[in-house]
Amino acid sequence: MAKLELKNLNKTYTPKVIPVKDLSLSVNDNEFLTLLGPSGCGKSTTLRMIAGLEEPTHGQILLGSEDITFKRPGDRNMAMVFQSYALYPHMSVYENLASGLKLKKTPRAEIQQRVTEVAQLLGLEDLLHRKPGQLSGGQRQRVAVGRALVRRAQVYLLDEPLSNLDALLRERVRADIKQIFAAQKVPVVYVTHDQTEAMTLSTKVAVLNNGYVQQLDPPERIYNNPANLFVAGFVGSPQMNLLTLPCQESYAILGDFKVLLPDIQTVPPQIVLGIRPEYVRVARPDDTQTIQGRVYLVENLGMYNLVSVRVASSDSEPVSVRALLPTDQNWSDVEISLALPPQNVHWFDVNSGDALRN
Amino acid sequence: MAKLELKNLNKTYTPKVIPVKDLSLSVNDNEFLTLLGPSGCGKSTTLRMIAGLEEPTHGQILLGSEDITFKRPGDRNMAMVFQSYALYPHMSVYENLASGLKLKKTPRAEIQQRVTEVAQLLGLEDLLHRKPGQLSGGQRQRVAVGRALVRRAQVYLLDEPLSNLDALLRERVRADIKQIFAAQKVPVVYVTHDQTEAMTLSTKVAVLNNGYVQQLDPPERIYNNPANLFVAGFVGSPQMNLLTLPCQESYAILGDFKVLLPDIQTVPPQIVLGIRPEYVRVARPDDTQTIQGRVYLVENLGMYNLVSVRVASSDSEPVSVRALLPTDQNWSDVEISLALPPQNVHWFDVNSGDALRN
Amino acid sequence: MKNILLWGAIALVVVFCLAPVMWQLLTSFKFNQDIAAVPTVYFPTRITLNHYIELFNRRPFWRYILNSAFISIISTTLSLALGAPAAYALARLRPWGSKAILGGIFIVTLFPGILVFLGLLEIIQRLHLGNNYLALIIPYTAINLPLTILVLRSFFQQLPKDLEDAARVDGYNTLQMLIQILLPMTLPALVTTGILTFIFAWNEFIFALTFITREDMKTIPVAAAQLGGASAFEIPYGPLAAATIIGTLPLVLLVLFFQRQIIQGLTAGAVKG
Amino acid sequence: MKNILLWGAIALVVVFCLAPVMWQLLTSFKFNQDIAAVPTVYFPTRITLNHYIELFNRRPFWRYILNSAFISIISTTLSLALGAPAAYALARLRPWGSKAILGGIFIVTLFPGILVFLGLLEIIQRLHLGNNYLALIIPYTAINLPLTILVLRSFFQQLPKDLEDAARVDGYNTLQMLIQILLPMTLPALVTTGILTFIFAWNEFIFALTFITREDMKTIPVAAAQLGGASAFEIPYGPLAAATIIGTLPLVLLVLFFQRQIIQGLTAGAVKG
Repeated sequence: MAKLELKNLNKTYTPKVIPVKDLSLSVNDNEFLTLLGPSGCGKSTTLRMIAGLEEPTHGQILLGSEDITFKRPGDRNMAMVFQSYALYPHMSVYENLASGLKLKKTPRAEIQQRVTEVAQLLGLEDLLHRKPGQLSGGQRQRVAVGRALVRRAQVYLLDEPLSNLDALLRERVRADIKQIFAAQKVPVVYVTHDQTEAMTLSTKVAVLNNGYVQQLDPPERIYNNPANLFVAGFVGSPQMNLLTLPCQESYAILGDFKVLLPDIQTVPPQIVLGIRPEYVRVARPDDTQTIQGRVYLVENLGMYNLVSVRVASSDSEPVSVRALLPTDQNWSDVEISLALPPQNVHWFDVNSGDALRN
Repeated sequence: MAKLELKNLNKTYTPKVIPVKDLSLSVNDNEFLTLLGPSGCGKSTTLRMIAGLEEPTHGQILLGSEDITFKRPGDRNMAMVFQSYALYPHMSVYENLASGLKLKKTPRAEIQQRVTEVAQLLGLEDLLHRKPGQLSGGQRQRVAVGRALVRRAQVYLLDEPLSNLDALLRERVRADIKQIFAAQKVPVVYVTHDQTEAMTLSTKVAVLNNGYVQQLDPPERIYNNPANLFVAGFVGSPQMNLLTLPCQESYAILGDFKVLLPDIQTVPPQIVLGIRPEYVRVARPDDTQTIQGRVYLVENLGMYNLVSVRVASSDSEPVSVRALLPTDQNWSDVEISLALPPQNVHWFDVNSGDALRN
Repeated sequence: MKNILLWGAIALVVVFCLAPVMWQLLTSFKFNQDIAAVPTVYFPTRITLNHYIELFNRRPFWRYILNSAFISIISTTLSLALGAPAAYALARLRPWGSKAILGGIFIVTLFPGILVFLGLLEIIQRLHLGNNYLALIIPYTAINLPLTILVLRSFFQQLPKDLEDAARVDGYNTLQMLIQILLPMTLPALVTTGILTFIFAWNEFIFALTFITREDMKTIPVAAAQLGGASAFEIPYGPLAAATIIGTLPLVLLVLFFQRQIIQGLTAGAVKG
Repeated sequence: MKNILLWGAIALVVVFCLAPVMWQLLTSFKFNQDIAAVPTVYFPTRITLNHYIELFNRRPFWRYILNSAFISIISTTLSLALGAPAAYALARLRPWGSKAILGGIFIVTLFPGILVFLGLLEIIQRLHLGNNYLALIIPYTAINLPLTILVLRSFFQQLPKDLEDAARVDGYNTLQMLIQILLPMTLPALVTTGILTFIFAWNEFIFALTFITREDMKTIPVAAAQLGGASAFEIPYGPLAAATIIGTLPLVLLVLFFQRQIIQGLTAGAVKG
């Protein structure tokens, strides 16, 4: 059991293609770290460097106190689950599970015992003699997880293992994966572009963009205290309202309304206001910070309606705000007054995109 | 402008492969009908029959009062957006948009004017001379929508047009599509496996499974009054709790607790209880219908925690219930008391799966 | 280390393949003394164009080139025109018998050309097709059809079905669809298989030698091989090499001209919507 | 209507391809009188095995078959052993020069075999390789390498890269990975290209005719074509047809034996994880 540490990792293919620029983080035993980001953010490259499938251009990878930066993948005692599952198509499920152990010259009886154990855990007992081609998507996914588990690795790496499953199955497998890997008590690194997976599974999320870590925090902090515009916009569904507004004295001008700026030293000419749709609510008489506008689009999300409101403005360019409102009322084309609770409003610098904290 | 009607459609490939068994529905002007279902439910085959790309084995397709069942696709004046976009790779965006009009011998000036109009609406003005290969996924999607719009068709057909976009883009394009097609004021038929798309876009949803319509209703009713177990389980995220419980007199037995059955004539030996996680809440003193249990899994969804609770039971087989609870408290491993508000509980017949209504 | 090994393998293979070609090219520019010299002169220090000039002076070499071109073009066109619809049918209709038909086509490629050829010889004689271009065009087409069908079929299978559906919804009829939508996308595959057929027809020797005896109807390979002429014991290496190069030049030009299509055709899955 | 047209096209092509083959098969069982009969007897009413019996009695036909088999097997093995690593390198390493190398390989296929052959003849003579199996094995290998590389490369490109990564994480070293993971998946492609090479080597005529003159080293096509023997004016159609059928039979058996792999190899994208 050991701690996995990445120090200033960089991967440069050509001077123009640098998927990972400078990345440092660490994962302890019992920690489930998710690398979250859009395609091309460097998350998969990072995972492949940890696995040893790519060599970093600069930087170090440490496991415990050992430098494993240039160790061969087979010697790292890490197990990986691939997005495509990458099951060996000509081997039965049993052989797929056993292949890694056989190579390590594990005694035959132990292989059998460990495979049986994992097969029981994942409900694969009846499939052991099938070929991967005869399995459904969900079953293949379990075999892929099983092939990793049977290795009893020091670190588990998972590369978007849920992306080929349909929505309902994904919800169920997500819960299973969380429980299974929590029981392993070793570092787990998980790669995904799906913010829901990242939020639900992880003890720690690293949001990546453009080769850099944008924020490394537990999921609650990622959601409630996004470090910058990118994180704020990427995490959360429906997406956070992000409005670029002009400032006047200590107010930001939102249509015909004013929103009090936080306590910052110099008031910039422009500022970005962020508020999640679920915190925008119909104004009550005692609300201080309210805006008015007309609903132009209602999207039924079942639990809520996602209501898009065009804020009343004497200005030429209209601003629109989205709010999650209850479904017990018909909102279409209604004139509405919304409250923006100050404690839920985030402020970001227009140029750097960084969150402004008072 | 006309009404599209399907009457007892059936498509039989072989006696064992019958993707569409018996399907009747109608779509009026200004209606946005979504065919929603898992893969293999017959939704795409239905759409292809409407477009004329497949011929039904039995049944009729009417447009207005005209029987178009065996009309050639090109003569139906319908426009279709394909999942893969299906843009002609060797033609520029302009030529892609214009191709349908050219075939109809539309005057050149009119083609130019209509293409320009659509390009403006979709923000494609600067891309007209590019080839599809040089466009991003989102741009291709817009060209595909544009190619349909430029036709000014009598019916628009859309086959999972959002499935190749990433999550954030999908949210935005979804809103655009809703507004654009609402402005066309003609019947729109949309196919998807994503229940969020179906809920947000449609005025009417047809949930399909196994070649039959399971429920045909507005989104609110689909969500709040699912007609059967399949619809209840398929629509809504997180998925509805569906628990098969034994009955005793007028109660269903949930672990060590009793839930009052609805007013049905004969009490069956078993019954399925359904309740959406968002309606399960922490019990208040005045709640009558409560259960107790221990939390074994907490999944952070940002806005909420999805908490899985193992209900206290003297029985061997534990029952688990999932609830959406606020994030302001740490729920892990807590002993908890939950309320199941009677007005939000659905009951289903164990054998037929149909909802029991009193 | 691994890369070095792999590159080594590539280099070996390339040399193995290219060596005879380079040898011919060098020989065609050598003086006769250098050709005959012992020890062998690998890279000549002085070059001459005499072999090429002789070729056109002594023989109607232009005529040979035209003959070859005519026969090759016609049989290429025929085998594409016959093979493409058959391949499309096999790829799209997926008939129950498609595997059987494929198998049959494959079996046909098994028969030794030289022996089937003797059967053909008989037919040619009965139909009095000797010294007729048809005597070459028909067998060349027949021999290339199986490969054409196999290659085009796998290309058609890669074309997304949605494109055809989109075209039909847009109002294209079958012919318009084939010509305006499918043909432009199939071009690389057609060009690639067409060029393979063309190369075969251009280079074929035995049929051309046997069925065509009139001097003014001979094709390049036959004409080149018969350069020896008067004395059978003294092989005219120089003119022979020059004829080889000239005979190959049109093919090289053809390939260079269509190189973009060929690379697309060779790179599977090049068609993206 | 459309279907009828397409099926018509397929039928036409099949007949066009199969007719000469069927003709040979029927002729090999006909009595000599029926073969010579005018008007032509298409379907014989009586059959004989005499032509086959004669073949083995008069000539060492078993020996020819063994010669052909030996040469074909060795050159097939060689071209796979050389071609597969090169194709793998081209497919996986995607070096900057890969297009250039592919182009070069393609250009090589342009050169007319018959003319390059004359260059080879010289080499063979200098190295005293006449009447040596190597004189056939080397050119057969060289001629088939380009196609082998092109076909295998496109197959390797289709193999999911993830499988190799998974194998490396599982602890396979490169050799184990190649043999235990990649080879079983590449089998269909290897078999298909191997069989194509084998067929070429088995059926090749000119090289075999020229480089091998010793009776006990001849290959099937040469032996069959030389059946005429004594009188050049009377073609022995019956024995010739019988020789054709016997010469082709091993290939047919080979294809039938490997048919599952061949169908997989011909059907692109057959490998699914």
